[in-house]
Amino acid sequence: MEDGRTLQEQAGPPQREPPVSGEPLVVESLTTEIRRRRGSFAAVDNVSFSVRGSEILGLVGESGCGKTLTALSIMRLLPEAARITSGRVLLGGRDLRGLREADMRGIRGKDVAMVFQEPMTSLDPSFTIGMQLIETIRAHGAGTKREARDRSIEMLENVGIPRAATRLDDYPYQYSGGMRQRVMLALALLLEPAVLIADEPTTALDVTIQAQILDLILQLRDEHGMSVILITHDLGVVHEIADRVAVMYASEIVETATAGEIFRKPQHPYTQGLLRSLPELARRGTPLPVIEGRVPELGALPASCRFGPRCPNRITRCDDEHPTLERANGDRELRCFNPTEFELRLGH
Amino acid sequence: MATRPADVHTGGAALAASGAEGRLRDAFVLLWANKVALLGLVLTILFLLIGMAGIVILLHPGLHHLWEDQNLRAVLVTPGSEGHLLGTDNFGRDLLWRIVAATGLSALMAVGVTAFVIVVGLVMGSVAGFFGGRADTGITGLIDLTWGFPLLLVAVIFAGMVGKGLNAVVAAAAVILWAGFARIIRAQVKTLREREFVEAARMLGTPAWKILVRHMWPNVLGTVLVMASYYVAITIIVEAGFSFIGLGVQPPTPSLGGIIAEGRNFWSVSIWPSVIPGATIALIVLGLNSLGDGLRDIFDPRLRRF
Amino acid sequence: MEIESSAASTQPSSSSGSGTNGSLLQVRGLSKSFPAERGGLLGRPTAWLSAVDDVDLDIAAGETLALVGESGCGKSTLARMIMRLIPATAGTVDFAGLDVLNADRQELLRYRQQAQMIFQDPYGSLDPRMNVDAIIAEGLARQGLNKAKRRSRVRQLLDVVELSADVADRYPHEFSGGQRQRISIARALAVNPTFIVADEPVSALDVSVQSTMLNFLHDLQDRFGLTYLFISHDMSVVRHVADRVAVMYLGKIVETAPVEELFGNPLHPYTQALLSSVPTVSREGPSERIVLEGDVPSAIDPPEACRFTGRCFRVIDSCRAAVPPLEDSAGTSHHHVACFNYEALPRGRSGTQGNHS
Amino acid sequence: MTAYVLRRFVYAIFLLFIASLFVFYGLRVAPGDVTDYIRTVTSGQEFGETLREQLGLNEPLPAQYFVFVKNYLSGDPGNSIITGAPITEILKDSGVNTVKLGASAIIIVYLLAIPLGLFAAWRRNSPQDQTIRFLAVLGMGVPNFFLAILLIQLFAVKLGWFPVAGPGGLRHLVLPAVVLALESLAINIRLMRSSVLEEAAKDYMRTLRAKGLRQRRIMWAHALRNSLVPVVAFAGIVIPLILGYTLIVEVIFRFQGIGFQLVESIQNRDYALAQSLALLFTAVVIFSNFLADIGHQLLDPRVRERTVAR
Repeated sequence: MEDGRTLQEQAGPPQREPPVSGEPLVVESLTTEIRRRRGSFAAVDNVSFSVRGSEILGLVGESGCGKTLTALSIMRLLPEAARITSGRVLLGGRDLRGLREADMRGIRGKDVAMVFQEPMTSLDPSFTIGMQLIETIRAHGAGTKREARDRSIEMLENVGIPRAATRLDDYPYQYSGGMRQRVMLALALLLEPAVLIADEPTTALDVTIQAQILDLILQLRDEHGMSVILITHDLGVVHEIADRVAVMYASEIVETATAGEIFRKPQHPYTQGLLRSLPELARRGTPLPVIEGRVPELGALPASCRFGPRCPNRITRCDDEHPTLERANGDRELRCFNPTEFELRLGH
Repeated sequence: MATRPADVHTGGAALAASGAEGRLRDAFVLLWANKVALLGLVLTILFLLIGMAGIVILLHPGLHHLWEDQNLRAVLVTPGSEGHLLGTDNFGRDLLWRIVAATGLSALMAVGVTAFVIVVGLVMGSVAGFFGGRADTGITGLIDLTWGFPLLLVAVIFAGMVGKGLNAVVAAAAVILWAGFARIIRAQVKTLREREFVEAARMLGTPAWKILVRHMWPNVLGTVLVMASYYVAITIIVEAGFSFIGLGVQPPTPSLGGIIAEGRNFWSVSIWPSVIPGATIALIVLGLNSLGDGLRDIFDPRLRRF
Repeated sequence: MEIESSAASTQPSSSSGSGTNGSLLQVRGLSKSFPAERGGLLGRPTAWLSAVDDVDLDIAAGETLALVGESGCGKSTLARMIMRLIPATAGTVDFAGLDVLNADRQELLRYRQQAQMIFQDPYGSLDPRMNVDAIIAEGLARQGLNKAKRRSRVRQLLDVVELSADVADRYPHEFSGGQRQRISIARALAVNPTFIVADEPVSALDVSVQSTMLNFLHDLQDRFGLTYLFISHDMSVVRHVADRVAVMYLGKIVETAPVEELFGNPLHPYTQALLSSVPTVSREGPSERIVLEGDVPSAIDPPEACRFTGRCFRVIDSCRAAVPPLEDSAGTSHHHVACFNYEALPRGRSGTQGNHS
Repeated sequence: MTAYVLRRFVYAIFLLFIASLFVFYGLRVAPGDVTDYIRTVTSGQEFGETLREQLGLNEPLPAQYFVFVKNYLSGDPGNSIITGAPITEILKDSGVNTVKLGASAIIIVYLLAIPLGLFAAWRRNSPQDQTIRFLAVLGMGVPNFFLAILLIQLFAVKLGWFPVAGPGGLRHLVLPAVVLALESLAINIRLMRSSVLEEAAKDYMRTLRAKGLRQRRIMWAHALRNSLVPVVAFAGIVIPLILGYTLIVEVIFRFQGIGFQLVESIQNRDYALAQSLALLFTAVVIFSNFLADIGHQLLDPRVRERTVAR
C-alpha cells in the first residue's frame, strides 16, 4: 500500500496495456473427465486461457458449465470421480500437472490460493481463526510461531477485521458471513500468492456485503498485485471488477475478450443471449428475451456446435462441425462459425 | 437433507447422490448392488422362515415331542450323527429342533416387540414433532425420562416385579426402545414440517392427519425399515442374555440364551450345545445388522444404531 | 394507520384494472418474534428475535407488490404469516373482508382457495415420494371431482404450465429446477387462486431459465387476473416485474413506492445503498457505489429506535431516540419513507439505469 | 454454560427421584415379598408376620417410601435379609467393583475406537480398513455372553492366562472388561469411521487442502477434532449400554459388582437389597449420562450457537 511494492502496480491503471510481467498462469488445452456409471465425460473440455499480471479474469457461465471444475483442476483438488486427462497448467512457466503431490502441496496456498463460495462452512468450526491462519504459514515454513501470529494479525487488519489481535482467538461461528469471507481472503493472501482463484466469493452474501467484498478484492489486487480468476454466474459482478472475461458453455470456453468488449460488443450468440436475458436490460412490460432450449447433458453433447441447437444464428456448418476457439479481432477469442455484430443498448 | 440447487450443480459434476429422495424402487436397486446388505437380507429371510417353523412347533402341542423328547441313551451326541443333524443336548434332546423352536420364540418376541415399539414411537414422535406445543413438551419429557436407561437394568428390575420370564424382558424392551425411536421420528418430522412441500400441502387445505399420512410417513419409511432391523437384533440379543443369566425364559421351554447356558455346563464333553446356538444368534444379528446398514446407506447415512 | 389507507389508493397495476377503492389485502401492525435464547433453570426465553415488527402493507387487486430485502430481514416470515402458515405475534391481515388470522376452519379453507404460495426451493417444494399427478391433484382434493375429471384437470393444468401431459406419472427428481417450479405453480393454480405469494420464485434458477420463468409468471397474471406478492432480494428482477415495491430492513418496512419512483428516486438511505450496491452490467465502474459499513445486525433484541442507525450514513440524534414512522414523502401521497433525515440523491446517482420506460 | 450444567444437574436429581419411586413401588408391590420366600423356606406363618412387622411392611406405602428414602439418605438402608450383611457394605464393595469394571471397559473402548476408526477412514477401502470393518461387524453380531464363555474356555481354562472368575486384582479384570467393551468398541469404531468420512466431505476440508496442509495434519488434527463431537455425544448411549451389560458379564464371571448382586438379590427375592442396588445402579447411570452430556457441551465450541435458537 505504502510503497510501489510491485512492478505491476506501477504498470498502470486498471484499463491495462500489455502486461509487464508476462502471464503468471497459463492453462493450455485442459481436459478433465468425470467418471459416471455410464462412462466418462469431459466436464472441462480443451479449455485454454491465461491470466496476466495483476489482472482480474472473470470466468462466467451457468451452473454446470465446468467453471468450478476448471479451478479445482488448476489446484489439483478434484473430487475422486474426476481426473485431468490432458493439457497443461503453467504457473510461472512450471507445469503443475507434472508435479509430485508433495511439491503441489507446497504450491497450494503459497503460489496459488483459492477462496470458496460458502463462507459459513469453509472454515474449520473447531479451530480459532488464528490457529487456521497460523498453521497455513507454518505449513509452508514461512516463519516462527511469533512471526506467523504477527503476520496473521496484520493480514486480518488488511482485510478490514476490526480489533484483529483479539478476534484472532475467536471461533468461526463468532464471525458473520461477510466477516468469514474476509477471513478467507486473508487466509488466501497470507503468503502473497501470484494467483488467487475466487470461486463465487460473493454469491452467498447479501448485496450490501457483496459490495464490500468486491471492493476489498479490488483493493487487495492493487496492494498485492496478484492476478485473480473470479468465477461467477453473475454478469453484474464480473462487469464491476473484471478486466477480462472468459465465457463458458457446456464445458468449453466460447468467448474471451476484455470486459469492455464482452459487455459492449459480445460476439458469441450465447454471450449475447445471456446478456439480453438480464432483467435489468429489458424493457418493462415486454417479455424478457430468452435463450430457447436447454443446456445439453454432459453425456449427450452434440458432436457439432454445442450451442447450435439453441442458436438463433445457426447455419448449416454449425450442424456438421465443431467450431474451435479462434483468435478474432484484437484481444478476442471466439468459438463460432457465424458471429454477428451486436451492440448492447444501454441507457435508452 | 434437501439437496440444494447449488450442491447439485457443483462443477457440473452433480456428484451428490440423490439419496433418500428417490423412489422406493430405486432403493431396492441400490440394495441389490450392495452385496453385504443383500447377504443380510437373505439371512434375515432365512431367520424369519425358520422362526415361523419354530412358532408352529412351539404352539402346536402335537409337535412338542420334536424338541421336548429326551433320550438319555443319546446325550451330547456330536452334530452330523444319524437322526440328529446338529447333535443332542445333555438330555438327549434334538438340538436342531430345539434351536428351531428357540428361534421361533426369539422371532415372535422380537418382531412383536419391534412392531409395538415402531408403532408407538412413530405415533408419539409424529405427534410431538408435527403438532409441537404441549403435546411435544409432554412426549419429549416422557422420552427423556426413559431413553437413557439400560434396557437390561430395567428388565432385571421388572423381573423382580413380575417374576422371571419372557414378560419382564418384553416389557422392558417395550418401555425403553420406543423412546429412542420416537426421538428420531420427532426430529425427522420436525425437519419435514419445515419443508416447503409440507407448507404447500397446508396451503392447499390438506388436513393435518392427511399430511402426516401422505407426506410425513412415506418420507420416514426408510428410517422405519432401518431402525426396525436394528431393534429386532437388539431385542434378540438382550432376550438371549437375559435368559442366559436365568431370568428370562425358564426351562424346559427352549430359548437360545438358555440352551447356551445349559450347554456351557457340559463344555468339557461337547462344545456344540452352546456353540451352535451361539453361532445362530450371531448369524441372525449379523444378518439384521447388515440389512439395516445397507438400508441406512440408502435412506439416511446419519442414522445410528439405537 | 391513516397514512396507510392513503397508500391503499395508490394506483393499481396497468395489467389488470380492478377498482381503486380499497385493496385486496390489508396488513396492519403485523409482528412476529421468536424466542432466540433460552437460559436459567427452566429454560425460559431470555432474548427475543424480532423477525417482523409492526408492518403495514396494502396490495391492490391485480397489482404486483414486490417485497425486497436482504436475507434475514423477515420477508419470508411476513409472507408465511399472511398465509397463516405460522401464527403472528400481533396484528391483523384482512383479505377481501376476511379476517385471516382469526378465521375459523371453514373460512380458512375458503381463504386458501383464493390465496396460494410458490416457494423458492424447487427441490424442497415437491414431495419426493409423490408423482406429478398426485402432487397437482392434491389441490383438487376438495373440489369433489371424480377420477376421470381429476385426471383431465391435471392434464389441463400441465398444459397451462407448458409441460406435456405424459409427465404426470413421473417423480420430482426427474425434472430440472425450472420444470419443478412449473409443477409447483400448477399445484397452486389447481384451486383457482386470485392471489399468489411468490417467495423468491426465480432466485434458485440460472439466468437463462430465470427469464423464461419471469415471462411465464407475467403471462399467468394476464390470463388469470392474478395479484402477486413477489418476494425477492434481486433488485433487477423486482424492477422488471413489480408495480409497487416495499423495502424491508431488519423486520421493518422502510420505504414503499411505485417501482419507477423507487428506482428513480430512492429516499431511504438503506434503499439508496441497496440500489447502488447491486452489481450491474449497465453502470460504468464501481465509483458510484454507496458501500455500507459493517454487517447486517442480528434482529435479536434490536434497538427501540430506528433499526438502521448502526450502518446509516445520515444518522442524526432523533434516529436513536424514536422509531421513524412510515410517512408520505414530501409532495407525494404514494411514496412512503420511514426516516427522519432522508434526502433525495442527486440525479444520476440513483442506482441502476436501465432502459425502462 | 453454568446455567446449563445446573439445569442438567437439577434434571438428573429429578430423574433419580422418579427412578427411586419406580424402584421402590415396583419392588415393594411386587407379587410376594421376601416373607413369602422365607415362609416357604421356614414354613412359619407367625414368623412371617413378625418379620413383616419388623420390616415395616405393614405400614402404608407412602410412609414406607419415606422411611426407605430416609434410611438411604442417612446411610443406613438396613441389612440383607438373606445373608444379614449390612447393605451399605454390599453397596460399597459392589459399587467400587462395578465402577472399576465399567471404567476399564470405557477406557478400552475409547482408547482403541478413536485411533482405529480414524485409521480405517484414512485408509478407506484398503485391506486394513476392510479388516477393521469386518471385525467391527462381527463384534456387533456376536452376543457378549457367548463371547465370554468362548474367551473363558480359551484364555482361562485352556491357556490359564487369566482367572476363570471372581473379583480381585487387575488380572481378574481383564477378561470381563474386554468382553464388556467389545460391542461398544465395534459400534464406536464404525461411528468414528463414518464420522471422520463425514467430516472429510465437508467444505472446510477443501480449504485445508487448498492451504497446502499435509494430509496427515488434516486428518489427525482437523478431522479428528471434529469427528470426536458425535462420538462424545454418543457416549450418552454407549455408557448405559456398557453399564447394562455388566448385569450379564458380572454374572458370568461371578464378578461381585452391582450387577451380580442385583441379579442374585432378585433371584433370592431379597427386595430390600435389590431396591438399594437398583437405586445405586440407576444413580450411576444417571450420573454418567450427566457427565457425558457435559463433556459433549465442553467439546463443541458451537455450544452457544446451538443454545441460540434460529
